[in-house]
Amino acid sequence: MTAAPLLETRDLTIKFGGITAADKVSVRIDAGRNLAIIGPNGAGKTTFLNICTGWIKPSSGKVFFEGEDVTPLPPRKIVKRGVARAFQIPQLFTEHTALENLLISASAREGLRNPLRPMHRIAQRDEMMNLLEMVNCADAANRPVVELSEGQRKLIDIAVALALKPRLLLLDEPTSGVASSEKHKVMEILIAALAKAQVTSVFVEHDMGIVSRHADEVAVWNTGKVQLRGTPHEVLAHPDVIHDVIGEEIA
Amino acid sequence: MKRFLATTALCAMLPLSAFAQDKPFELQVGMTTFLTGPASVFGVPAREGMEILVRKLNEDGGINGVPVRVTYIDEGAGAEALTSEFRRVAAEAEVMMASISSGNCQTLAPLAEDLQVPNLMWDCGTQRIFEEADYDYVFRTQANATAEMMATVLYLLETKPDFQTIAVVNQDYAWGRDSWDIFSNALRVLKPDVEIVGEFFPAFGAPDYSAEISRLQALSPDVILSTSWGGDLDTFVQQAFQRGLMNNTTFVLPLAESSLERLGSSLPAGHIVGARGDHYFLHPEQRDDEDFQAFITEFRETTGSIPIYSVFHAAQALEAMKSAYEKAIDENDVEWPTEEQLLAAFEELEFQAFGRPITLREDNQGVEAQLLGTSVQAGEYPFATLEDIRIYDGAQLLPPVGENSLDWIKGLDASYLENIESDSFEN
Amino acid sequence: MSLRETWTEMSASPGLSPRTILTALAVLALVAVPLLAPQLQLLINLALAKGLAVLGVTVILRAGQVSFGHALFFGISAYAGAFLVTAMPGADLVLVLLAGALGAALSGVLVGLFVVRYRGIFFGMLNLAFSMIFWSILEKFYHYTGGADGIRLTRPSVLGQQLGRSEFELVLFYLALALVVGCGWFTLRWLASPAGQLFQTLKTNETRLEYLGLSPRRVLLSGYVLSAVLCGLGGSLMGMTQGVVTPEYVWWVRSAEMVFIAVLGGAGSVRGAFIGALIYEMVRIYASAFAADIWQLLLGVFLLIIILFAPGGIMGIFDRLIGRHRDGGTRA
Amino acid sequence: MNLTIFLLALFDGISYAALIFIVALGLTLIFGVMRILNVAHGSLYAIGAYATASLTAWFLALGFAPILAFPLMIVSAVLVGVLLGGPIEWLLLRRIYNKPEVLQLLVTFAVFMILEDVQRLVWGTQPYFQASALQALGNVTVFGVTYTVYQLILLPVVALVLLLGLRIFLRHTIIGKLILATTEDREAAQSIGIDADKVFLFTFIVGAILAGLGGALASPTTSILPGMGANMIVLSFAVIATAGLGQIEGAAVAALMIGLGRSYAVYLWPEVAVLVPYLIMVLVLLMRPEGLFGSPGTRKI
Repeated sequence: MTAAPLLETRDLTIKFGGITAADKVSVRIDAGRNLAIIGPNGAGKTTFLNICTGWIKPSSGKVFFEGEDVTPLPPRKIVKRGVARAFQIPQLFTEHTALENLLISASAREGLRNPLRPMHRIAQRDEMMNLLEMVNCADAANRPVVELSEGQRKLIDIAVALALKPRLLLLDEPTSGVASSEKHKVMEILIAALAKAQVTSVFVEHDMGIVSRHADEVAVWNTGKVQLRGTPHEVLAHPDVIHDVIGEEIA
Repeated sequence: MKRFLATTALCAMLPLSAFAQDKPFELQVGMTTFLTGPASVFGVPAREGMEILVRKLNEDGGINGVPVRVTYIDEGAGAEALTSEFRRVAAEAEVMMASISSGNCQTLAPLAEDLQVPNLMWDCGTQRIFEEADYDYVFRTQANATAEMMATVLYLLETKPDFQTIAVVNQDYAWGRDSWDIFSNALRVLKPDVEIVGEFFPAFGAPDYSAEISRLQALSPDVILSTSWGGDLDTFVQQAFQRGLMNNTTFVLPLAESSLERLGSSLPAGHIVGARGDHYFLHPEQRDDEDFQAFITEFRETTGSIPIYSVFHAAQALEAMKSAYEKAIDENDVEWPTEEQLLAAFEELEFQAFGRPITLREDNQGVEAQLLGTSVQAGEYPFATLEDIRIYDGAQLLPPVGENSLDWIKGLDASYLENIESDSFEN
Repeated sequence: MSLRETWTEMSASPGLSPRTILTALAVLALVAVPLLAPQLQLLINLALAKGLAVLGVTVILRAGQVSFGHALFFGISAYAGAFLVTAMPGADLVLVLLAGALGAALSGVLVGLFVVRYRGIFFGMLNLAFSMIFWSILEKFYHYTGGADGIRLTRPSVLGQQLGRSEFELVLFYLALALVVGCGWFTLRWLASPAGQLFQTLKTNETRLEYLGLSPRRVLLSGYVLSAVLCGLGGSLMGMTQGVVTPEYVWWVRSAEMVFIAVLGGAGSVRGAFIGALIYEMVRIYASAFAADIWQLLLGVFLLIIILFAPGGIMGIFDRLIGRHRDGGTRA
Repeated sequence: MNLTIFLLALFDGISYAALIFIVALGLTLIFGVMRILNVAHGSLYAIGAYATASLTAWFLALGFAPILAFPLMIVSAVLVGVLLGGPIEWLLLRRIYNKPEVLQLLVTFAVFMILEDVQRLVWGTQPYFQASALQALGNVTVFGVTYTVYQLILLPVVALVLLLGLRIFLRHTIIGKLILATTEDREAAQSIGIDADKVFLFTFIVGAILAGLGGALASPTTSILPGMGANMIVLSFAVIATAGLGQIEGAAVAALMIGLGRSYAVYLWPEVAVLVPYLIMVLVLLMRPEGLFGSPGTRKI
C-alpha cells in the first residue's frame, strides 16, 4: 500500500510559440525525498515549477497535490495548501528590510488582521529571527534588502518561503549568486532545516556537486521532457547526461 | 470676527450708536464676479464697468463725501476659495455684492444672512432664493428668471403668433433647466396648441452641436429657444448659421444681447434677442441721455467692446447701494447710516441706472422692466443690432410676493395677455 | 522607505522624537486657532477636511498606485449627507457623517471590486472614468441632483440641538480636528500593522504576495475601501462646512489636486497629507485673493518646484531640517 | 430609427470622431514612446486653437484670402509643437524620466495649470470665433440636412491621412524605426547608438504638434475659450485608454466608437450623451483590461 504522492503531475503539456516547454511531463514527488531537477537552459525546468504552482496553466495535463487536483487553482490557493516557492530571481519586498520580509511572510501565514498591533511586535518575531540566523543573514536583519548581495537576497527569498511552513518547497537554483565557497555550507544548513521541519524540496540546480550531495533523486529535463530519473549516482553517471547537461555546465 | 466684535461693541453702545455712526474713511464693498472660467465673459466686463463707474462716483465726491472702494472676488476659483474669500472680505466691507452664478447666490445669500452683512445679488437670475426663504440682508437689484422668461414668451407670442412647433437647446445646468421650466409652462398656458418637438440639454461648455443641429434640421421646428450664453451660445449660433438652420427657423435667444458683438455677421436678421433686463447699449429711451452716452463711450474706449447686460447689472447694484445710503442719510439726517438704517433704506428703494427706474419689492426682489428686440444687420455696426424693440413693465412679469413662480404661471390663462403693457420702438 | 519611516515613528514612541513633539505641538496650535486666530478658522477647517481626503489618496500611494478619481468618494459622501438632510431636515451631524462614510464605503467596495484588477496608469484612468461618470450623472440628472448648481446641505443639528452658524462652525472645526487626529493615528497604526504592511507590498512585489498565499486584489481592496472612507469623511466635512455640494466636488481637477497635495506634503506621509493640505489651501486662497488672475499659474509653479527640487515634499524638507535621513532611520 | 436618421447620426459621429482622434493621436504617441501621460496635452490643444484664430484674424485683416486659414493651421500647430512642446520636454520632462509615474503625471498637471492661466493672460476671457476656414469650403446637403464640407469631408480626410501617414512614418522611415526601437527597449537602443534624448524630444514635439493641429482644426467650428482644454483632455484620455495605451490604430477605432456612440445617443437618448465616452471606456476595460488593442505584459519570474 502506497500513500498518495505529495505532488504528482500527469501529462503536462504547454507550448510557447514554437517551443514546447513541457511535453507530457508526468512526475511523482514523494514526501521526504528531495528531488533535484537538472538540464540545459531552456529545457523547461522553471516552466515546470510555474505550472506546479499555478502561475502558468498547462494546455493539457493535471497537477495533484496530496491527491487533489490543483491545476485550475491560482498560486495563492496552492500556497495555502502547503506549497512554497523560492525564485531564481529573488522576489522580495524591496522597500523592506530582511527581517520585515520575513515578518510579512509570517503575517500572511497567520492571517494577522489587528490594525493596531505593529508588525514588528508580532509574536512570530523571534521565530523569524531564528530563520534569518539559519540562513546566515541575521546580521542583515535590519538592512533594506536592496542593499544586500545577490547571494543574501537568494537566501532571504528562501527564508521567506520557509516562513510559510510549507510541506513542499520548490527552489529555483537556490545557490546561484551565492559565493561558491559558501554554497555547500548553505545547502547543508538548508537541507538540514528542511529535514527538521519535515519539508520536502524540489530544487532546480546547475551545480552537480550540490546535486550529488543533497538530492535523494535527480530528474533530467531536456526539451520539455523528463529524460531520465534516478538516484544521483545513477543519473550523473549516465553518458547522455554527461554529454548534454554536465558538458554544458562545464562549458 | 472683526465684524462680530464690532456688532458686540455696537450692542453694548446701542443707545449711543442709534443716533450716530462715524463717517468711515472709505466705503468698502466686496463684489464677487467671474474673473476666470467660462462665465468670465460676463464677469470681466462687469468689473471693468464697475471700475469706470466707481472712479466717476469718487471723482464726484463719493457717497456723502465717502469714497467707495471695491474688492473683487473671483467666482471661478472654486467654492472653497469663494466662500473663504467672501468671509474675509465681508469682515471688512459694509456691503457685499454676490454674485453672477445662481449656484453661488444660493451659497452666499444664506452666508451673508448669517454674517449679517447687506448683500446685493447683482446678476444671478434664479427666482428660487426669495421664493424659498425670507431674507433681511439680501436684496436683488435686478429682475429674475421668471420676469426674463415671461417677457420672452410675451415677445414671441406678439411678434410670431402663428408658430406651431418649438424645440429647445439649453445648457445643462440650473439656469438652462429652470429657464426652460418657466418658459415651457408659460407657453403651455398662454398658447396651448404649440407642440414641443425636441428638448436638448447638451453639456455645459460643449464644443460641438453638430449632432443636435442635424437632428433639428430633420425636425425643422418653427422656433428654437436657447437660453445659453457665452461661448456655448456663440458656438451653437455659429454652427446653426453655418449649416443654414437659421434660414427657416426663428431663434429665440434671451441672452444674445451679450453675444451680439462676438457673433458679428453670424447672427442674421429676424431672430429674437433678449437682454436679461431693461438695458442695451442703444437703449431707445436712454441713448440720447448725456450720462448714458458718456458711459457707453468711455466703456468702449477702455475695453474695446460694447457694454453688455452684466455691466448694466453692476451699474444697477452700485446705483442701488448709492441710493440706499443717500436715502438713509437723508431720512435719518445723519452723516453716515448705521447698518439698521441702511437696511431700512433698502426696503422699497427706488433707483435708476441705465434703464427705467427699478424698485425693490417687499420680498427684496427687484422689479425691473424687460427689453427684447429682433436682430437686424443694419450696417451701422459690424454686428447685429435690435429692431422692433419692446419694453415690458416689470411688475406684471413677476408673481405676487410670496407666491411660487411655477404655481403662479400654471394658474394664468389667456386673459393675462390682454392686460400686458409694453412700449414699442422701431429700433 | 515609507515603511521604515512609519516604523521609526512607532518604535520611537513612547520616547519623544522631535517628530512626535512637533506633531503634538501642531495639534495644540490647531486647538487654539478659534481662540487666537479666528480669521483662520474656516480656512483651516477646509484644509483639514481636504487633508482627510488627501490621506485617502496617500494610503493608495503607499501601494504604489495613483488614483485620479478619488474625488468620487469625496463627492458621494457629501451628496449622501445632502440627500439625507434634504429628506430629513434637521438630521443630526453624526448621522450625516455616518451616512457619508457608509456611502463612501459602499461605493468604495463596488468601484474597488472593479479597479483593483488594474495597476499603474490603467488604475488611475479607471478611477478617473468612474468619477467622471458620477460627475456626468450629477450634472445630467438635474431634477434629483440640482445639476451643476448642486444641492444645499443645510446645517444639521448637533446632538439634537439646532445651532447658529458660529457655534456650528466651532463644533465642525473641533470635529474636523478630532477626525484628523483620530484617522491620522489610526492610519499610522494600520500602515505599521501586518495588514498595512501587506498592503504596501503591492508597491514592490505582487508576485511574492501571491506566493505568500494572498490575493493582491483583495489586499488592495482593503486599503482601497479605507481610502474611500477617509475621502468620504473629508467630503462630508467639506459639505457641511460649505453648506452646499456641487458636482465640482467630483470633477477630475479636484482628484488631481488631492494627488498634488499628497505629493506636496510628501508622497506617502500621513502627516504630510495634512501639512500639505494646510499649505496648499493657504497658497491657493492667498494667491486667489492677491493674484486673482494667475492663482492657478502660481500653484503650478509651486508644484513644479516641489517636484523638481524637493521630491520628498514638505515632510522631506522637514526631515532634512531636523537632520534625519529617512534611509538611516532603522540603522540609527 | 430609419435609415436616414441612421446615416445622419453616422456623419455627425464620424466628423466628431475625426477631431478627437487627432488630439488623442498625439497623446497616445507620446505615451507609447515615452510612457508619459501628458495632462498638458489639452492646453496645447487649446493654444493651437487660439493661435490659429489669432493668426487667421490677423492675416484676414491684412487683406489676405480666407483660404489662407488652412496653411495657418499648420503654422500654428508647428509653433505650438516647437515653442511649447520642445521646452516642456527639454526643460521639465527630461529631468523626471527616472522618477515615479505619479511625479511625471503631476509635472504635466503643473504645466497644465500654468498654461491654463497663460492662455487667459494672452488671449483674455472672451470667446474667440474664427470660422473663415469653415466658410471657405461651403456646405453640402444630404437628405435635406445641410452639413459643412469642412466637418463632413475635410476632418475625416485629415484624420485618415494622419493615421496612415504616422503608420508609414513609423514603419518605413529611418527616424520612425529609431522611435520604435527606442519604444521597445530604451537601453538596447542606446547601446546601438540611438540618442534616446533626441528621439524623446522629437516624439514629444510631434505629439504636441498633433495636439496643436487638433485645436487648429477645431477652431473654425467652435468657440475658443478658457477651459476648453480641460474638457478635451479627459475625452482623449478616454479614447486612448479604451484603445489601449500607445495604440495608434486602436485610437482611431476607439474615437469612432465614442464619436458614433455620442451622436446616436443624441437621437436615441440625449440625456446620456455626455456619459457615453466614459461608459464605453469602462465597458471595454471591463472586458479587456488592457484596452481594445493593448496586449497584457507578463511579468518574468
